[in-house]
Amino acid sequence: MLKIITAVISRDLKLAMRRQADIVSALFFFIIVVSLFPLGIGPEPDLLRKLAPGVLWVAALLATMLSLPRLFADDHRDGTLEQLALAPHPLGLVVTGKVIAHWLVSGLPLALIAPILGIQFDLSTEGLVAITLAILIGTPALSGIGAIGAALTLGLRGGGVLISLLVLPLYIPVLIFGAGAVDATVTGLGGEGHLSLLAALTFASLGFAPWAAAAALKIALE
Amino acid sequence: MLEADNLECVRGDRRLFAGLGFRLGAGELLYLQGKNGSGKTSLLRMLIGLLPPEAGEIRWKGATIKSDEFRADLCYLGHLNAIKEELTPLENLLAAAHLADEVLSEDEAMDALEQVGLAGREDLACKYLSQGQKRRVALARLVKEKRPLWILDEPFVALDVAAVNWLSGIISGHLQRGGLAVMTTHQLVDIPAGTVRELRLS
Amino acid sequence: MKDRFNLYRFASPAVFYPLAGAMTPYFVAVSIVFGIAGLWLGMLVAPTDFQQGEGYRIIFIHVPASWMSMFIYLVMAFWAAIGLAFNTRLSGMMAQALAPTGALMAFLSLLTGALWGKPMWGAWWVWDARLTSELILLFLYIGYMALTAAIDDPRRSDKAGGLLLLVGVVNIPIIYFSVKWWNTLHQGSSINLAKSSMATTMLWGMLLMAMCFWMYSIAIALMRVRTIILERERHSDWVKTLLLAGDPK
Amino acid sequence: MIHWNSFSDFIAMGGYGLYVWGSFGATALVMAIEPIVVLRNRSSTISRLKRQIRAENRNTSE
Repeated sequence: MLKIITAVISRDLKLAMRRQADIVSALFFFIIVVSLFPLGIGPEPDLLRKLAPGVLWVAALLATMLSLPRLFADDHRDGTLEQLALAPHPLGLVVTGKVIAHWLVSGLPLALIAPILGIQFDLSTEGLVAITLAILIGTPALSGIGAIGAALTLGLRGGGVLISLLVLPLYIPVLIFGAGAVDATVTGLGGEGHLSLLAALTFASLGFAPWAAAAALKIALE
Repeated sequence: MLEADNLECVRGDRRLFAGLGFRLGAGELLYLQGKNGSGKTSLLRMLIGLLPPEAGEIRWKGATIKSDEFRADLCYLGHLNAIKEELTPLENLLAAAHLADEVLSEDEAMDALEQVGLAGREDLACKYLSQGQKRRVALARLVKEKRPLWILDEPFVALDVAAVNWLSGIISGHLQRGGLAVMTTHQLVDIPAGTVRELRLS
Repeated sequence: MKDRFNLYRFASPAVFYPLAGAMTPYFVAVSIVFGIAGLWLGMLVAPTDFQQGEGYRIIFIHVPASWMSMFIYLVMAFWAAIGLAFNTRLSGMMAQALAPTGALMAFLSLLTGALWGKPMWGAWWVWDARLTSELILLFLYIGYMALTAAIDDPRRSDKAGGLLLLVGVVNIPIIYFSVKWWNTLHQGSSINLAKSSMATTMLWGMLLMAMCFWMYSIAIALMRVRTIILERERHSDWVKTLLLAGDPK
Repeated sequence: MIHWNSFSDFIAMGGYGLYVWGSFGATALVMAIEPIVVLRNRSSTISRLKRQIRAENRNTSE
C-alpha cells in the first residue's frame, strides 16, 4: 500500500522541483499578505501580538488554497490523471500520495517561514514555537480538505474562486484550533489541548478526505 | 477474455448506442468504426472503467472491471500523450511504469526510446520536443508493454507512414503473444497478425 | 428491455412531475393553516416574557427558520446519498430544488437573529456559537449552489454537488463544536436564545410556525423541482407532448 | 384570551415594534417573493422549451 503512495510522492516532488516558481510564489504570497497587516493595523507591538495567530493562520489558509488547483489540474490537462486513475491501486491511495506531496510543497514551507514572520508581530519565543508547531500540524488537513475542493472543481471555469467558496467553510475548525493553540500558549493557558485537537483534525482529514476526493475525481473523469 | 453485453451509453440527453455487446479473445483485435460523435471514445472510456455504462456490463476474465486486478492488465493510450512536460522521456517512461507496478529497467526504457527514434534525446525535458516526438514518447510505452489488454484511442493519428508501419508491427507482436487490443481509428491499417474484428457504431 | 417493476420506475421524473403538481396545493394550504394557528398563538395569545418583554416574539420566526435551514441541508444530503448510491436522476433534482429555499431560511435566521440581538444585547451581530454556525451553514449553501451552477452537465453537477453535501454534512458537527469551543474560550457566556421558561402557548406557537415553514419549504421545492424536471427532460417525448398540448398545469 | 388590550399596543409590541415587525415583514416578503420568482422562472422555461420544440419540429418536418 505504501509503495503507490511513495511512488506518487516522489513523482510529484520531482515535478515540483522542476517548477519551483509555484512553490516560491505561494510562499511569497504568504509573506506579503502577513506583512500587509501591520501596515493596515499600525505598529503597536501588543496589538500586533494579539492579532498574530489569526493573521498568520488566515494567510496560511489563503496561501494553501492558492496552490490547490495545481493538485490535479496539470495532470488532468496532459492526460496523466487518467493514467493515475487506471493505476492498479485504489484511487484514494494515489490521492493520499498527492495530498502529502502537496503538503510537503506548500504546508511545510509555510511552517518553516512562519516563525520568521512571527517576529514581525513581536511574538514571544513560546509563541513562535507554538505558531510553527500549529501550522506544521494543521496544514496537512488543509491540503486534505482542499484536495476535495480541487477534485470537485476540476476543469470548471472560474475554478480558483469556486474552490475557495467550497473549501473555506470546511477550513474553519482548523483555523479555530490552529489560531487557538497559539493564543492559548501565549496567554499561558497552554496550547496542548488545541494542538491535540488539531492533530485529530489532521489525521481525520488525511484519513477520509483523499477517498472523498477520489470519488470526486471519478465523477470529473467520467 | 473481454466480454461486453447489452451496453448502453447516454451522453447529455442523446442515447449514443444501446444493446451493444461483443466478445474478444486472446490474439484478437477489435476495430471500432464510426463517424465522429458516434460514441467511439465513450465506449472506450466504458471499457477502461472510467465511464459507468447506463446499462449493461463489462467483464474481464469473467470478473467485473471495477477492480485493481483488471487495471493491472490494462494499458490505455488516449488522445492525450499522458507525459509530463518537465520530465525527460526516460523519466516519463520510468515513472509511468513505476506507478503501474510494472518492472521496467533503465536499459529497457532506453531501448524503447531508441526504437521510436528518440535516441540521444532521452535526457531532454519533453517540453523541448516537437509534437510528433512527444507522441512517440507516449507510444514508446507500448514497446515493452507486457499487460495483456491494450485499449488505444486513435493511435495512428498524426503519424508518418514509417511510424504507422512500426506501430502496426508492435500491435501485431502484442497479438501474437496472445494479447488483446481494442482500437478506434479513422484510416484502416492492416495488422498482419491476429484476427481482426470490426464493430461499427451507427 | 423487460420493464422491471422496481422503485426506480416510481422515481422516474415522468411519473413524479404530475404527482408533484397535484400535491403542491395541499402543502400550500396546510402551510397557511399552520401559519395562521402559529401566529394566532404566538402573537395574540402568548404572554409577555418576564425577561425579554414583547421582543421575544421574534423566536416564532427565528427558531423555525434556523431549524428549517438545518433540516433542509440534511434532507438535501439524504437525497444526495440516494442519488450517488442508486444513480436516480430525480434525487439530484430534489437537492437542487431545495438549495435556494434552504439558503433563504439560513439568511432569514441570521436576519431575525440580528433584529432580535439589537434590542436584547445592543448589537446587530453577536459572535454566539449558534449564530456563527448558522452563518457558516449559509456559506455551505452558497458553496453548493456555486458548484452546481458552475457545472453544465446535469449528471456531473448532481454527483459533484451530492458529494459536497455529504462532505458538508460530516463537517457540520465538527464546525459547530469548534465554534462552540471557540465561543466559550473567548467570551465565556453563551447566550441561550430560548433559555427563559417556555410558556406552553409559546412552545406551541413555535412548533406550529416550524410546521408552517416545513410545509412551505416542501411546496416551494416541489414547484421548483417541476421546472428542473422540464428543463432536464426536455428531449424526452413526454415533455414534448406535454408542452405542445397547450399550457401544462 | 387575547393578550393585548388594544390594537395600538399590539403594533407597539412593548416598544420592540420595529424589530418584531421588521423580522415578520422580512419573512413575509421572502415567502411572497420566492414563489413569484419560482413561478415566473417556470413560465419562462416553459415558453423557451416550447419555442425549441417547435423549432425542432419545423426543422425535422422540412
